[in-house]
Amino acid sequence: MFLVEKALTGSKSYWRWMLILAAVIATGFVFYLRQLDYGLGITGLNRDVTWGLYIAQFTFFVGVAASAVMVVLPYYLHNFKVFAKITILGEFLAIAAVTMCMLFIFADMGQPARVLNVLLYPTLHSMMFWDMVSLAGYLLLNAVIAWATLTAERNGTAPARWVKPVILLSIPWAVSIHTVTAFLYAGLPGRPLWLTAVLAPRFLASAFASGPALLILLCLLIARVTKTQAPRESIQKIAVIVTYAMVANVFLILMEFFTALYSGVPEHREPFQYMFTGLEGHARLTPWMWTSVILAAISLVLLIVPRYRTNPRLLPIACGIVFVSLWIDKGIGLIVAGFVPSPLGVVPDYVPTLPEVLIVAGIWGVGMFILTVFYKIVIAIRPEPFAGHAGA
Amino acid sequence: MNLSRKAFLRVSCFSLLGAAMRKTAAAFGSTFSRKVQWGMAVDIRKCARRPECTACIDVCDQAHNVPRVPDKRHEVRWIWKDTPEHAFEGEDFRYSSIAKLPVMLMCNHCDDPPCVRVCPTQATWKREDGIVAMDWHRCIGCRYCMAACPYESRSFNWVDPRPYIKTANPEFPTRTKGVVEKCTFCVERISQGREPACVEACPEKALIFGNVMDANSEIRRMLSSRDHVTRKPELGTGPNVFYLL
Amino acid sequence: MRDRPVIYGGLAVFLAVITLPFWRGIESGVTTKGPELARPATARQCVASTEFMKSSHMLLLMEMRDQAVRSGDPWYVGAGHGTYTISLTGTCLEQCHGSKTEFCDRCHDYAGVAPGCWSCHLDAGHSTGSLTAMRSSR
Amino acid sequence: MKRAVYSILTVAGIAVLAGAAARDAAVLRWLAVVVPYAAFATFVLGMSWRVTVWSLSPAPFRIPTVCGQQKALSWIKPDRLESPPDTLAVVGRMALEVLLFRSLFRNTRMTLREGPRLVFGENKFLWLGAMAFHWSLLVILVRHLRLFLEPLPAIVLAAEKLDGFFEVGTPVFYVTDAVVVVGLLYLFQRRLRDPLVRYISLFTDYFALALLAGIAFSGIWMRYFGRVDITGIKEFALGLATFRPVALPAPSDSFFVHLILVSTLAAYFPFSKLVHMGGVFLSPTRNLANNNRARRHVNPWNYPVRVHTYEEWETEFRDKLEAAGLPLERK
Repeated sequence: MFLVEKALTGSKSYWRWMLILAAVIATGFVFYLRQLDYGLGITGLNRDVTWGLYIAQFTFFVGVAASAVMVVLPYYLHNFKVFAKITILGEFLAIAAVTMCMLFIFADMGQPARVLNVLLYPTLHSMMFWDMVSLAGYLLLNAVIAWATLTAERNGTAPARWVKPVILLSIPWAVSIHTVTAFLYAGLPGRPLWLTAVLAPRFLASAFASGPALLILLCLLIARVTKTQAPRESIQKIAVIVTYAMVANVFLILMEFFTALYSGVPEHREPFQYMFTGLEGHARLTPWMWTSVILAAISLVLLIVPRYRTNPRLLPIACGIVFVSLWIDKGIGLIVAGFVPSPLGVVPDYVPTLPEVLIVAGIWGVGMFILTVFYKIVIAIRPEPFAGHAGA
Repeated sequence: MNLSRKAFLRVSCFSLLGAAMRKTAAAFGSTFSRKVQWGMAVDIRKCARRPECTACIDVCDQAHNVPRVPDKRHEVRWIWKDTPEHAFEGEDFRYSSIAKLPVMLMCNHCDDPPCVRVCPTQATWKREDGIVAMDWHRCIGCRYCMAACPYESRSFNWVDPRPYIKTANPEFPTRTKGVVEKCTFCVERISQGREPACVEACPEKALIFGNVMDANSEIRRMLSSRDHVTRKPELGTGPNVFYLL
Repeated sequence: MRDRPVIYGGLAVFLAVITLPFWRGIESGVTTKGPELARPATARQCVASTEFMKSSHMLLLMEMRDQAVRSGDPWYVGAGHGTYTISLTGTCLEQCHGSKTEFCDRCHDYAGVAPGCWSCHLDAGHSTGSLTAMRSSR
Repeated sequence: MKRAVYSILTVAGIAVLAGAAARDAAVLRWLAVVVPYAAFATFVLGMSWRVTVWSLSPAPFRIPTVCGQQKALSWIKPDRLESPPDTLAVVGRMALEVLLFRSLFRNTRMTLREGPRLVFGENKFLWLGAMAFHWSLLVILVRHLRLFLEPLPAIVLAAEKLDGFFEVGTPVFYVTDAVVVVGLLYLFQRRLRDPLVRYISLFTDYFALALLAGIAFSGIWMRYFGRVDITGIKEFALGLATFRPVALPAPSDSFFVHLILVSTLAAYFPFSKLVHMGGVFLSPTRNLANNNRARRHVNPWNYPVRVHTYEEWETEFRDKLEAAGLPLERK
């Protein structure tokens, strides 16, 4: 069922890594208990910036989760055989990411004990209800798919016939999770930065760049750590996906820039001003946002020029840059700047506190822990597929 | 299983449709189907006669056990004073005679409140009498309503509020940490046929409370005789707090 | 053979654990007298029978809560056709049962339950006292 | 199938009888005291008797079922938990077994696939169901101590608080209440669904599950639907514990049903498969160190064998051996 025993044996360094993760998780948990006792006042959030690092990280990782579709779709819809062996990695990445998303939401709640109220009083006009439905559904879909295909593979049998339709369902579902997550923000009056129809497409574009970029990094990491290699061709194909998605993402952001800046409507312009030049002397995000922009520009050069993209030394750098750039853009900038200036025209400040950062780190730890366990299982079950086409 | 799923889908489709239809209807001006919609008119000039007066704020905070948190970032407020620049963000009152006058701000008890639309648990909802009410027993503290409210009328209890309540009013509960709160137009007083505490407390009678659906009410007479504005009407929320110029 | 001391030791530990209520009861001199409740502040007619209140007061409170908060109707008609203003502090405590510590807490502590009511609702007897102290009492 | 139905009917019968008995106040008063005492005494004496009998049974040989590398030469890495060489490792293996149901975790399932091909796959659902059920039951037991102890120890309050973390309904909903029911239902249907398991399932297999489910359902009914006077019940429980029984609180049919079902379980426990609670500690395949090759184990009740060594024999026949010219060990 879970093939867990594969994760219970490992080298010294494997156990050391898991121990480090466990320590990070434990630290985060201890600080979460403090937050539970003291209240969300322990974070840097305040009456003007009511959502911060937790929700921003949530948003970013919904994207990472949705990105699994970028390997599933070519394989199942276009019978793109190269991805045969790495779809499972994408699905497990999705499971880990969705789990992180749920933990981020949980960490952000003022009354976590009442979380079941969302189910007890289902409110169909609330996007948060639909986001919960789509995330939980996506987690379930990916868990079922990954389990069914992996068990079948381990047993040397073909997956059951019902698996294929479930996989096909997971494709639009992946799109839906990020669309609904964008709707969380895009439907709010009085938050001009988010009040844009392009938010959902932008979310998808950035997701399909950051998620596959992470997948490439993970594949390369696996190759480094375990001597099992994903076929080079598949990695190159994902790199192409990352390229197109990143181009689309940057294009959409430029559209936003144009609309906001050329129109000059203050409420649309000001959040961008806050992000990139600072507003009324508040410029905490500026260095971050410029870093993101510069990294995005570098990544475009590295990705678009085929010579660089196919260079095995440059590709991981490009992917890392894409990931960091989008992480800053979506995992910090977009959510925080949405609250600046406040509806009353006040320019508030938000700086995450240490407990907040450690809780976030703990959730990252959970995600990495889950991912390590899953990837360990995959590699234990089939060491050969990665090695198989290494020459290509 | 199959059937209930279908039924579920049907229900959800219809309710989405219903919501959409209600919105469309609202767009064509048929919001006024309500018999009662409590509203408030704030006479800015009368209020400004006593620039230092905080009677309404004090009585509200006392009546509802609103904590006075010294840390501005964690402030909780139901009714508060701000500049026209902030109160009417997007409007230009720079050269107006009210440019420097204080403005009392509170929940607008909108016709189509975004906070109600987004709340995932119906912890906040619009009552029959138009008041945007809150159920603090049900609030999960997700703060979605705070992101949705274009007036910053909602406050979150970032910490336990009790240490910041000097003399508590036992008639009214305090809140616990982790829930959102806001002005409720004193539902507890309205049910007893009384006016909101702030209205009663104002020494200048600058706050006029009443049913805006009733053409003969004092507030309607006031609104029909005086120029007035609402906050951010362009967002379509339909505020029911009016500012008499 | 040589394991017998271990086996009997284990058995003894097991027996000691499962007879915990007996010897703990004897040791702490526990009595079967339950908590004593303060008499209602102003003994009038009751909102429901004692029997019902003992087992189901929480349901009644929830019903009242939903009626007052969600339907906006603050009057509750009790079993004796008396009408009550729905207010945990004002009516339940002040008018009928006195104080939280003398009434609610007695049974709740005895039964080991800690309902969250008091993180918001105030104890009439402590309304002007230190709220922080009240919070930490339970 | 028949056996499953009978088991449910038996539990239902006990419950109905208890409910009927509760109609008569005098009978109720009497039974509510006698039955729990009798059941508890049966439980205590029965368990002691079972363990004593086990302790007297001879266990001469080491038969550790191992599935890991035995401790051998220094350069071969031993698997201490799977093949424990000493007491400490045995304690570790026991802990894994008792706390995490290690042997169930290893379950596999054979299926015949197209081909025909026999496939061994893992099957962890039994493990999962067992874990869900047993751990919930433990938390529920600890929680129930709130009715037997005064003043309450912190661990009971903590269990209560943690179990009721989610604020749903009033009295607050316990997560373990749901988990234990799900676990039991899974374990029950597992016996029915699989023809092989169904074939080897006896009445007692179903009965134990049905009885536990009956207890869970009656408890859930009592807490969330039927409603009882909890302080009255605590007074009653403390009365039993201090040997000064008091009367049950007024309407207590549902509590009485719960009480009788629990008493049935307690009395039935030592004489059923449920004694695995104690038995697991005494399973020789789990609790013996695998040190057969390192140490010599002598059967402790071997009778003294008269030994006639070669030396003695040589001395006895020395003359004849010498005469025959045969070589001697000792000159």
